[in-house]
Amino acid sequence: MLVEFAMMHAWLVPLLPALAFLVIVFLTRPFEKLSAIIAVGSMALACVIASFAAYGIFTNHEFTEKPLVYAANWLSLGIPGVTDSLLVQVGVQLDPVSAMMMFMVSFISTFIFLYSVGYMKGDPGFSVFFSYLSLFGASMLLLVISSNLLQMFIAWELVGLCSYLLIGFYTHKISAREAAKKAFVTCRVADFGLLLGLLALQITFGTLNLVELGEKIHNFQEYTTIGMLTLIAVLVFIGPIGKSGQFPLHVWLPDAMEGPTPVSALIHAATMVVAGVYLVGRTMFLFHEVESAMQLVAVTGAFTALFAATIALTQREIKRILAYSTVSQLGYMMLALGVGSLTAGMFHMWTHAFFKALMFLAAGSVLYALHHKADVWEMGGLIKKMPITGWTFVIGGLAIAGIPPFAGFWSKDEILVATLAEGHYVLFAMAAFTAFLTAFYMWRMIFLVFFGDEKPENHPQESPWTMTVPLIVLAVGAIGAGWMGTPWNNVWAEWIYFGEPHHGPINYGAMLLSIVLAGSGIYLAYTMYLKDTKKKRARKLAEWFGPVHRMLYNKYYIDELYLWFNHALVDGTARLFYLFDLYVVDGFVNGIGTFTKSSGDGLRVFQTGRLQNYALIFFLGVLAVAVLVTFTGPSAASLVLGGVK
Amino acid sequence: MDFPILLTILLAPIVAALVLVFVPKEESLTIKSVAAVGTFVSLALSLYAYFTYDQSLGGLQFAMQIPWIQDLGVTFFLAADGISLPMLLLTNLIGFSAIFASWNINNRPREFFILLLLLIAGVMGTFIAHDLFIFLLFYEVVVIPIYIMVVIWGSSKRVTKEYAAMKLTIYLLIGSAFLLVGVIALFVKTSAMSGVPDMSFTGMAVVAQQLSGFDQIWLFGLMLLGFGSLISMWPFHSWSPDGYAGAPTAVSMIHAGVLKKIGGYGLVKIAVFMLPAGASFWAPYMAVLGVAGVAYAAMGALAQKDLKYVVGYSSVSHMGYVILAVACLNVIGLNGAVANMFAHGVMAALFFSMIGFIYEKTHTRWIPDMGGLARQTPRLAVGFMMAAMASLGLPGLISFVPEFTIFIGAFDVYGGLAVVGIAGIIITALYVLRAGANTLFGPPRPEYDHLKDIRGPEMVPLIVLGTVLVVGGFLPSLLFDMINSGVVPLHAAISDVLQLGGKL
Amino acid sequence: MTPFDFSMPINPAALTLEMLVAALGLGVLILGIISPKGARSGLGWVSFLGLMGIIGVAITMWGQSGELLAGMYLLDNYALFWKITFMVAAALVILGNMRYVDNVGHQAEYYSLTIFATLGMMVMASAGDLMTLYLGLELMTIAFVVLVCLRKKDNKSVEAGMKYILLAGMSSAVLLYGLSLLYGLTGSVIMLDISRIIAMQPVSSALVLALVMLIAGLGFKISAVPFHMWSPDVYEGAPTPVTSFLSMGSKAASFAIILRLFITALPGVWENWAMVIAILAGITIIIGNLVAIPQTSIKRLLAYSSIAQAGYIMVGMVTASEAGIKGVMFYAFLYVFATAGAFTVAAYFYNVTGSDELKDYAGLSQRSPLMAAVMLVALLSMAGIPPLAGFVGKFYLFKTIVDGYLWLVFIGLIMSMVSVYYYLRVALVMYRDEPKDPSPINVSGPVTVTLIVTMLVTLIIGIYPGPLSEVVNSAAHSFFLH
Amino acid sequence: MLTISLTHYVVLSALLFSIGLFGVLTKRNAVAVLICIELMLNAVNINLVAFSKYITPLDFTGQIFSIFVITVAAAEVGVGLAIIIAIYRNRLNVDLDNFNWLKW
Repeated sequence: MLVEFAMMHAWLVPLLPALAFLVIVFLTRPFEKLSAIIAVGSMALACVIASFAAYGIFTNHEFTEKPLVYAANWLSLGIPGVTDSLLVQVGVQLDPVSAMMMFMVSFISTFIFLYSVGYMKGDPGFSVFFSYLSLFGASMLLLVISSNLLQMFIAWELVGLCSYLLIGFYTHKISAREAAKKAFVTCRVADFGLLLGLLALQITFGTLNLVELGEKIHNFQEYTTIGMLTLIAVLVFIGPIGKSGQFPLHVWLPDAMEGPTPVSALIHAATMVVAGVYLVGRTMFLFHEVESAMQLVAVTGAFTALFAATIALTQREIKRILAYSTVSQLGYMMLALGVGSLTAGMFHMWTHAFFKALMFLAAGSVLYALHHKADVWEMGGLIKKMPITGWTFVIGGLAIAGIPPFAGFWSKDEILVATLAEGHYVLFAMAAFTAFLTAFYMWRMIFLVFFGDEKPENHPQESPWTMTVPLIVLAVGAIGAGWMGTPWNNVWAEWIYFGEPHHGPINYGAMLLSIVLAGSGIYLAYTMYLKDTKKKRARKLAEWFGPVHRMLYNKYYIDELYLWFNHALVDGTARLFYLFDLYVVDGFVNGIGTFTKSSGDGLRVFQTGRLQNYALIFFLGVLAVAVLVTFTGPSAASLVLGGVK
Repeated sequence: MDFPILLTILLAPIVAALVLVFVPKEESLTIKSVAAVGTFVSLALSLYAYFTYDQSLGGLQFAMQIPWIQDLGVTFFLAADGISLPMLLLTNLIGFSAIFASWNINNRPREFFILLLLLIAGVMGTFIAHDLFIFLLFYEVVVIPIYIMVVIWGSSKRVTKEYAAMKLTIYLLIGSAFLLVGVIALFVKTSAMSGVPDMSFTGMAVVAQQLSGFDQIWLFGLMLLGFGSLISMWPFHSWSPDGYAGAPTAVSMIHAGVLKKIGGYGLVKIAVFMLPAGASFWAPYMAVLGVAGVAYAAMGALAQKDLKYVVGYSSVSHMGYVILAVACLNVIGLNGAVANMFAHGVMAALFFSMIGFIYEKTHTRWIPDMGGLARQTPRLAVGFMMAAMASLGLPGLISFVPEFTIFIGAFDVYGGLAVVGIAGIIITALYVLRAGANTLFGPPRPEYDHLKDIRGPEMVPLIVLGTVLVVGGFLPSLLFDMINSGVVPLHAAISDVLQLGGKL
Repeated sequence: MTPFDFSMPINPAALTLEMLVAALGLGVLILGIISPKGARSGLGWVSFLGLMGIIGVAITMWGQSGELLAGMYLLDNYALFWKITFMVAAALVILGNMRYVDNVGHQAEYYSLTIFATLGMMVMASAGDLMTLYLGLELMTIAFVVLVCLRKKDNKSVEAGMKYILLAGMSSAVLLYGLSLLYGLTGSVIMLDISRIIAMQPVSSALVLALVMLIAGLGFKISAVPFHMWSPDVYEGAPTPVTSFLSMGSKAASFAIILRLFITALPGVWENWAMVIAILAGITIIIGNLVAIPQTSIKRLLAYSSIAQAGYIMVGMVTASEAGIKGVMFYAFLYVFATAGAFTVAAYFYNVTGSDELKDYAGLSQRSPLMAAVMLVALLSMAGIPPLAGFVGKFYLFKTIVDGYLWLVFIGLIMSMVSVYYYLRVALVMYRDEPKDPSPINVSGPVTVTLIVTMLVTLIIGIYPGPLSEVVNSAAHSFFLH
Repeated sequence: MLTISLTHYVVLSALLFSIGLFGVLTKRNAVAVLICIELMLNAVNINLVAFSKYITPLDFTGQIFSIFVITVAAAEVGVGLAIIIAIYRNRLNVDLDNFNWLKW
């Protein structure tokens, strides 16, 4: 009964945090404790409803084929039959994918909210921070359960706004302000592409509802050509490139670390950045029809994964390494979707959310303990003083590297198998190498931070319970999240699939390969960063590959390229336009003004004041009138002189 | 309707202005409260009219017609339909908050509020007048109060306020001169054709639509010149940035918020409705000019350092969208145009009121001189950010849905051109965020520590306009159903000529 | 050609108005001589009340029509409307400037001459033939010349008078030459006969020369551009009330006879003079407005603005249609009130501060809000800003020429918006600047009445022109009944 | 023997008119200008009387008209001379060229 209620009233899930936002902003702003309770409480309640709804969806089977959709008219223009018309609806669509996402987002948000109670204690904008977090939760959940693309786009932008506010939360830091602006503008550029895609969809197919769109695109020949559909698909894919930090538009994500750590954990690891992957998953019916679009998604994913992993090798800040690892893992998910396996993509998203959120929170507690000192090389041996943070971070490390019992292994293996099954050998090689790199740079960080000899100047001690409890819960998730999708009893595949569920043969070879890669990555990191305490080999390597190292450290200089583009081209043309406007358009207008004024002065001089001049002008006038009359009238004289009629 | 609701809405501010004449100069508080009551009465009544308007019936309601000039066929015809009611509501909303936005005016407050009330009444008149002569009467009555207000209470930053006032007035008057020529020619031709001189919109439109194609083209051209210069269409926009920068807060609020919309309203309700063949001839040029306006002004705004200039250019850019939408000549486009006018009105008014407060407190509008105001004046920062976010078309606030509708209409009719227009949202995001972030965020400056945040009466613009921004964003049907009920009959009236005229 | 028989009955009723005004004029003159020096100011009230009485009589005569001496003297609604306009103008000028005239002295001469000038105008209004036309014209002009140099001691006034008499003399010579040619060609002086005869014979070059001379002579009177050189100097030199009456009365009366002459006598050659008048009107509007921009003295500015207004009124003549006449008469009527308002303010300001310079008008809105408001309303009505009468007037005028002369409509409307520039510069000085000596100017009784009357009439005609346009319609209609 | 017809009178009148006009334009003395104006008016009188004789011999309209013109001319001269005397009293010369206080 409760399940029935939850399923039919899923719109409560986003509404609760939204109400919390309003309550905090208007009522309980001065009382920090109260607003924290309201925020965490509302998200927890949302998570309960979400879990009941998810349980309802997963248990009875008929929802996997036909999603549960209920919607209301939001905007209707024109008369459908008679004139050109537009009908936009607002509604909820529950199927296994959205149910899973709804549960995941609310579950992880609840614990991150709890964590940030401890982390943000004493910050002047404490309740404002929680209002932003609840607003973010609300818009993310709205995005997840929306039944049409326009509603998803609205939530998409609201989530972008919240990330802008949260990244720029430390308003007094100029770097935070610039990072927030960079994030918003980059997402805005991506949204421009997505908006064009949506417009094209609305105009060609007349609707944006996911279910109708799915049927219409299935036989798209009636509506449009394959070329147009490819263009639409590419345009729609631009949105996720921006939001999920894929290759050309990934620049904002590492800078987004300026925000407080729970923000990075929640938004830039678990939920928001995954929205892009979710959108591609949701519009899989569109990408499935267009082979080249799938190819593009796969290639972008694989390349981003490798590209980000290479940068992560050389980074020094703890959060920056995690940021690049998120970009890389997102690349993996895109690759999975690109090769057509919705199951693998979603599964990796599910597991990644747990262990990446865990690692960010752990990194947060490290920063909390070391009073925001972020450089990895200045830390060491923290595991003795901070056992819980240490060991949960190690579990996360194992999970992301892909060691068997942990979650990361199963989902990454699922992706490798899927890529292999589709016969993309090049992509498979890139994915495999990235797996090795991931293991290496992750464990390089772990050894530098938690093992080895302690640095005398920092004296860490364990964070309070509000921070460690979420760590433990997420650690359990990082371990257990993968078990539902093990190749042997693949429960996950039954629930989330595109088209029909397929159970390929269990590919032990791939499993073995990925274990070997992960192990060698960890061992290499162990030898370089833990065994030889003075890290001689690492430094020698850095000198040999000097220029390569510097290039990787500076993120292939892409940031500088964009900055140059922004300042030189955009601001330059803006200045040009403004000067053009100032001197040409305005000049013309002022010109007319001064012309009339000066002609007034000119004509004024005729008024000499002498009577004879007036009489003279009088008679010149008479002559002029005589000429005019002859030429403009049909009089005899004009006939003689051939005047104009 | 027995109780002449429209007349009372129109006369409330005028009565308040007359009362103010007898209030002594010194008591500025009583002056302001009388003005506030005046505008509040018309705001309440227009809200009442908005919600009791029967959308299913459509057409002209609350009509009131008094024969005025027999031989010109002019009747004092006040009525409201789906397009004019939102505009009327917009005028009252902005008028009401403009009174509170100028709460700290202390030099010659009585003249200021008398002129402001006359200005509000004049603008309201244009939206509810359904007779071309009376429309022109109100359309130009507004120009002189604005001139006097800018000249006395304006501010001379880049250009002297006298230059700005004179440029604003003469530019719009020259535009209206072209419009007047068009109206006179239209009147002469229609009364010659139908024998009976009739100046009411509907009466004249029936005859005007039968005019020859060539006549409709050059008549529409003239009207486009007149209304175009008021809505700051691309080549005729150079008055708008200077005008707003020179004007006091209340004037720039009303001017950007509502006066520009008279141009758009005129285009839709008069030019397109009466001269459809002309409209379909000019539509492609209008679209090009509209998009040029969007990109050009957005780029211009990017290079600005003065807050009011940024918003001035941004309003030119937003009006470019409206022109593009009107150029689509389809139901979705027209709906989008009117809705975007309403949305931009609310947004621009909030933006100008916030900038006005910033200017009052910090005495500067130069972005490089400011920074970190969010710490010192949080409520002001919230208002500023809401206006900024609305202006870049963030969903959840009022201006996203109209812009989305315009994009759909324009994309359908002018594919490639519309893409350039839509790219405008990126540049808008750039300049809005740069203006917003550089003034509000970043390290707080010590010299602004003494600033008091907006409180009491100064909060009214934020509350009134803010709620409209948010409610309009989440429940667009509130606005769109009304506009749709006005646009569909209008489009039906001209659609046969459009099909016949085709793309000429 | 019908010989002139003297036995024709003269019904004196047609001349009642003229006789009354003549009697009033003589009465004022005699009273002036009899009454002692101190009581001279009462003369103003005598002439004002007398005029108001005669206006009453004129209103009762509305609707009567008839002619005297075989068409030499026409009486119809058209003439009556003009006569009422002239008398209203005279009354306003007298009422508004009593204080000014008391300062100047010579009240008797001033009031009697003003009334005689009005008499001249009324004769012109109902002139049916060339002789009466010329007589009325000269009576008005000579009366004005003496009025212009009323302040014998002030060089400017005398210089203006001298310029006016010489140039007016020359222009009336030119006009006469044209009239004589017209008489020579048609053999008759009665306008109705002239139009019949011209219709019969082809257009000879002598007739064209006569037409040119007429245009020049009458153009001088209404200060159309090539012939306008005299008016700025005379307007500036003359005492302000005289300038006011000159710009209102003389111009309106000249338009009365131009309409009579060109539309009753010369419709046959309409094609000849229509385009010329249109071109002259266009040039007058352009130059009148442009040269007004750099002016610094309020009187010279109003002089040039009144030249521009003449240009607008000429637009009504172009189509020689009933609507055209209606436009001219409507605009002339509202123009009277606007000019009366503006000049009364200027006169009273000169009276108090002794200066006509614009910069001395600084802060007038704070010193006397009523004067500033009336000046603003008057100027904006001349510019044609809607709520004021000018807008409706211009609408009627330009409505007539839209079909054939669209370029003139553009010139007219754009130039009237350019005129807003220099009108608003006056408003700028009055409203924005701080006054040099902030002592409030208290306006005496009769002047306030005139100011309020002019402002109210301009506003009412602007907002609700219905009734006035009905009256003017019937007046214009009666024009063609002969 | 040469018979005097209407054209002779009209030509005479035109000549007289032009002479008067030339005098008005060039003479510097105010009184001289006034006289030249009278010349122009008399030219018109010739015209009127000639037309009355040749074109409408039966009635005297032209001649009546010329009588009116003469009387008006007389009035004009009276007023004109009075003004010139007034100017002379103020400025002690009647040279038209230096009466240019009212200008621009």
